[in-house]
Amino acid sequence: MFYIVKGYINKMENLFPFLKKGFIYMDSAATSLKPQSVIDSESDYYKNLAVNTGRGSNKHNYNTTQQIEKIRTQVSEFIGCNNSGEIVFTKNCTDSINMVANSYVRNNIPQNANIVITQLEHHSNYVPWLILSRDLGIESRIVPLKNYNIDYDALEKLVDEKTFITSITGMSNVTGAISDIERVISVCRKKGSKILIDAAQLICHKEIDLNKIDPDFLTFSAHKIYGPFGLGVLYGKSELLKEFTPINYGGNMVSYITNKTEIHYKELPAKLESGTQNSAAIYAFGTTLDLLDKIINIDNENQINSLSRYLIDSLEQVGGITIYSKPGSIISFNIDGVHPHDASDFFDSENIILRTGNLCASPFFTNMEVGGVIRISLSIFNTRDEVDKVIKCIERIKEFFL
Amino acid sequence: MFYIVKGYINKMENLFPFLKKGFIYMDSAATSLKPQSVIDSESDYYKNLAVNTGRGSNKHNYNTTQQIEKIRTQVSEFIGCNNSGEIVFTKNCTDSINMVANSYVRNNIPQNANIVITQLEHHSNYVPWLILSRDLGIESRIVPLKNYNIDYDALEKLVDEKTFITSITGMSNVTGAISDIERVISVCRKKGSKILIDAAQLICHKEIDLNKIDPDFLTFSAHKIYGPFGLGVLYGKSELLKEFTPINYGGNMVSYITNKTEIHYKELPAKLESGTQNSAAIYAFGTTLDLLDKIINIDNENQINSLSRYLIDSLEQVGGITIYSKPGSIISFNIDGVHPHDASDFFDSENIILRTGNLCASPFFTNMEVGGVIRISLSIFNTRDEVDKVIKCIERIKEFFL
Amino acid sequence: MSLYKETLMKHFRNPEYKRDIPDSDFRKDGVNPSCGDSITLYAKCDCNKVKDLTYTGNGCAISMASADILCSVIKDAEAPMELIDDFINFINGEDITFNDKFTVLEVFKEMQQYPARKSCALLPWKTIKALLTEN
Amino acid sequence: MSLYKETLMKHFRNPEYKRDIPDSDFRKDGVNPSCGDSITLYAKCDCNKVKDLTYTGNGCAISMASADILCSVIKDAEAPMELIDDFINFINGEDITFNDKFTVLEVFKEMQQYPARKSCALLPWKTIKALLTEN
Ligand SMILES: Cc1ncc(COP(=O)(O)O)c(C=O)c1O
Ligand SMILES: Cc1ncc(COP(=O)(O)O)c(C=O)c1O
Repeated sequence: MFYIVKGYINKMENLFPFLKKGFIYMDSAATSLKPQSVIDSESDYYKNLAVNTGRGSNKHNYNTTQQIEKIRTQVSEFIGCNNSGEIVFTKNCTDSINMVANSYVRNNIPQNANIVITQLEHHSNYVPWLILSRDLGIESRIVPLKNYNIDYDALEKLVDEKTFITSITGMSNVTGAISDIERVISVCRKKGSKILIDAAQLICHKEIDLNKIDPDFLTFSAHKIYGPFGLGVLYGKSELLKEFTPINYGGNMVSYITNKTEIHYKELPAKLESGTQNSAAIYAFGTTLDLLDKIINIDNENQINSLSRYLIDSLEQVGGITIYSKPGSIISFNIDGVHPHDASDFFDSENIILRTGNLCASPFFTNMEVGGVIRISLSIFNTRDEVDKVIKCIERIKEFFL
Repeated sequence: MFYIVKGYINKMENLFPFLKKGFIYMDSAATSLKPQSVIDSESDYYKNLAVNTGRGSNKHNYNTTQQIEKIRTQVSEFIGCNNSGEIVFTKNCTDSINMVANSYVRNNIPQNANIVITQLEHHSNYVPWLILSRDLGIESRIVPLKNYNIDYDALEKLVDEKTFITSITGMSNVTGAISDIERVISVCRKKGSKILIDAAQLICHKEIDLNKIDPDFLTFSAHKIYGPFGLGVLYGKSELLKEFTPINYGGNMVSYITNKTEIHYKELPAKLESGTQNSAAIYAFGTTLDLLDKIINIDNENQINSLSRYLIDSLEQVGGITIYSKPGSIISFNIDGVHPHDASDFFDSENIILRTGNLCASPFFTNMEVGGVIRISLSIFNTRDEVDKVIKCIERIKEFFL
Repeated sequence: MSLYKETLMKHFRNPEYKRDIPDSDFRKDGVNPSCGDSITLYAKCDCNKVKDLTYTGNGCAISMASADILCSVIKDAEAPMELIDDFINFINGEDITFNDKFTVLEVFKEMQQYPARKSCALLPWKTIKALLTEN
Repeated sequence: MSLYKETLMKHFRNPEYKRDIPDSDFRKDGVNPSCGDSITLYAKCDCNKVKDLTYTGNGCAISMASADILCSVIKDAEAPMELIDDFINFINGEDITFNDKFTVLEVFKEMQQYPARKSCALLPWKTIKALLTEN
């Protein structure tokens, strides 16, 4: 597999060094492989910049902080937001969602309100809301599934004038289905519900332009879009971020304290970023965003989709397989009669890395015969040859078990 | 400056690549420089292991998770704790302290109790407790200073039978003073108060052996002890961790959910670690701990202390300088009549990186003439030659301003 | 796949003990936290010995076969708790040789190379251990 | 240090306006969030012009000199708000030339190379701006 930059053809292995290890990596939805330049960039931070940002009065520190703040702007531009003050750096997407739940909704939701989520959510966009509604004794409404996807008609009925927030995945990590965000947002706007888009999966597969779709909050992790671990993003409308009460207090977000007890906070977004920040990760994510412009771009989706169609066709030819996905980067399925974990060992023995189980999305499996799936998630480096190997392995599994 | 490993003499620059950039780095208390092998180790994770840990059923994922869990054991052994289940990985030391405040104290403290902190604390071990006591309407008691250090006699009076928790720094990031932990713990045990040690600074300068000192909680960040950004540690006694209610919910800490709403959590410590973990940082921190055994060890403290004595002697010779520290890795002072920020520009022009200001410890400055200090923090790579250059710079500053 | 031995697959495909005991003395549910697979054990006990043991549930070949084999061996055990502990240690990597009556358990030897699947093999054994400890 | 020009140091060492006005019309406190340094301005105003301005406070040479210079120029300004905005933009890097009466302000030109100290130079100016806007 090759990629082209400035007219030169390069091997994919040079872009993604893990590919040299001899695995077939089909688990990009869990975490994407990291490009060499992103890895190098994180090292460069430590070698050339080194300091912790946001605090010191010295020049090197100030300049480094400026560089990091430029990346905040880069992140905001990447999602079509024109105010970098609306970008909060967090630990991961889970942290971003919990921050909305605990710093905002918890303190602002009226007692007779309700919260709407869906049965398609990842635990990270599900459990925080269940806990919140239990703690406060308010109602949480779970939009059911229809053909393994969000039942939008049900959603339209469940979101009502009392709905404080609707929190919904932009793209399912189980089925890969991309949600009809426009429709959901328009329902929410009509009823006055705030709207959070969990873009953990979506961010890597669809251009997000906040000028066009206009949610109140949008969250994702760097590590699922060719960035480093240890960095999440929370986009929030500035008038809403102003209403946030921090949960974590300490360095970086406090400016100074007078008379031992009068606390003066920094401005947003620093006010929501407590303790020493992971500047090396932010720096590396800047390199990711550069790369996304140049090499890994939305055009690649076509390639992934065509490979996905090939995979689905092949699975259908094998037969006796239940497929939960439409063509796209994520294909989940079960080999009828074979437990996903048993299948897993066979993939292991062929050095195929994919995921089996409930995928941190167990509500999906409520009332289903099975409690898990086999998930293949494709990226730009995967090939037909690899898909053929997976199919062969599935045939072996069927032969063995059935 | 050299270091010796296996009989070979190496240049310090090869150990700490940032030293090649031509700065005099005297800000190790803010964040320590990262050794080459630690930087490489974080890259290696992405190149050779790549996956997110703790979830997948596949073999490579399982093996990688095992490696990460071994580092958890290594961390626990590093502080003399023999149960790795008592080590929770967090975002940073600030996050660790806030977790104790919000997941434990907030839900368990009786209404008529009080909390004891000191005026020597970093904002990170101060503001969370102020906020908590305000939210709950309970009393927070601030142990005053005496000669720029904790007034231990006052502390003995302030900790009483109603004190729920005493949270205290193990080593001041302003003065460098190492706290008399044994004394504080013995007072707390007598009165029945829980005790948290903020070891953010201490961890890098004194061996911590939980078999000898026995606090309830101990917190630190990897980045201040030659480790990467984006990783904090919380040690907590297992019977207390069991009482924690998580604040952040989502992936990694939830095992599965039945009937849409019955949430089954993973065991501790995973239950307190939500979302995709920063496995690359944990992996790199394992390399840090290896290195701490081999090269950077407690013996180096003697070298730092002797350099520190040299610095203090030199400052005293210059005259007109108020010094807040005793010999140790951190020396804070003011040039009488010169504002620390004005001094800062002169250090900048000599490429000396140090810190000026309130050092995120503004309670220290209450009722003082000055609102900040100049802080030099020394590490094993600093030299007498560098100290001489700093002193020359200080002489120039005095000449200019006075 | 060396893990899926013939004996093991036999117990999975043609289980002998996969049914409930309506008038059982004890019942116990077990769940595998890593995947949510669940099992229910039904036991008739007498003087610290397990007279009869069956199971129902839904899980992978390893856990189902392990349950079936557990049911087949436990009835003969003079000291069921010891046997259970031996098996748990065996799966966790200890070098244990089972006596003649229990050699079938050696079919799980390969498990030591598949640590990710240990919890599957152990599920029924941990569940019976919990059942016996509680009662 | 090219930042610390002679004029600037003169205003710092021998301030002309560092005192309060007991019967001032307006008073305003300002704080530099990056370091906690604080300043208090005392103003007498008349018909949108600042008749008299003084300050007290504790801060670095840059902020104190900036306050002293502010006090010295503001009294002559026909349109004080414009001058203030010009100065703020100047410090933030804009290419502004001040008219004859205000050339002293060019002593801060160097600030553009010391972005970390901008907030020091701006503190008194932001404080007077707040004072005028509020009143
Ligand atoms: C004494 C002390 N406590 C807590 C902290 C907070 O550490 P972090 O910013 O890594 O969370 C620091 C450092 O900033 C410190 O010096
Ligand atoms: C749809 C979805 N939401 C949220 C998350 C949580 O992301 P993270 O674990 O990086 O916080 C994930 C990935 O695990 C996901 O796929």
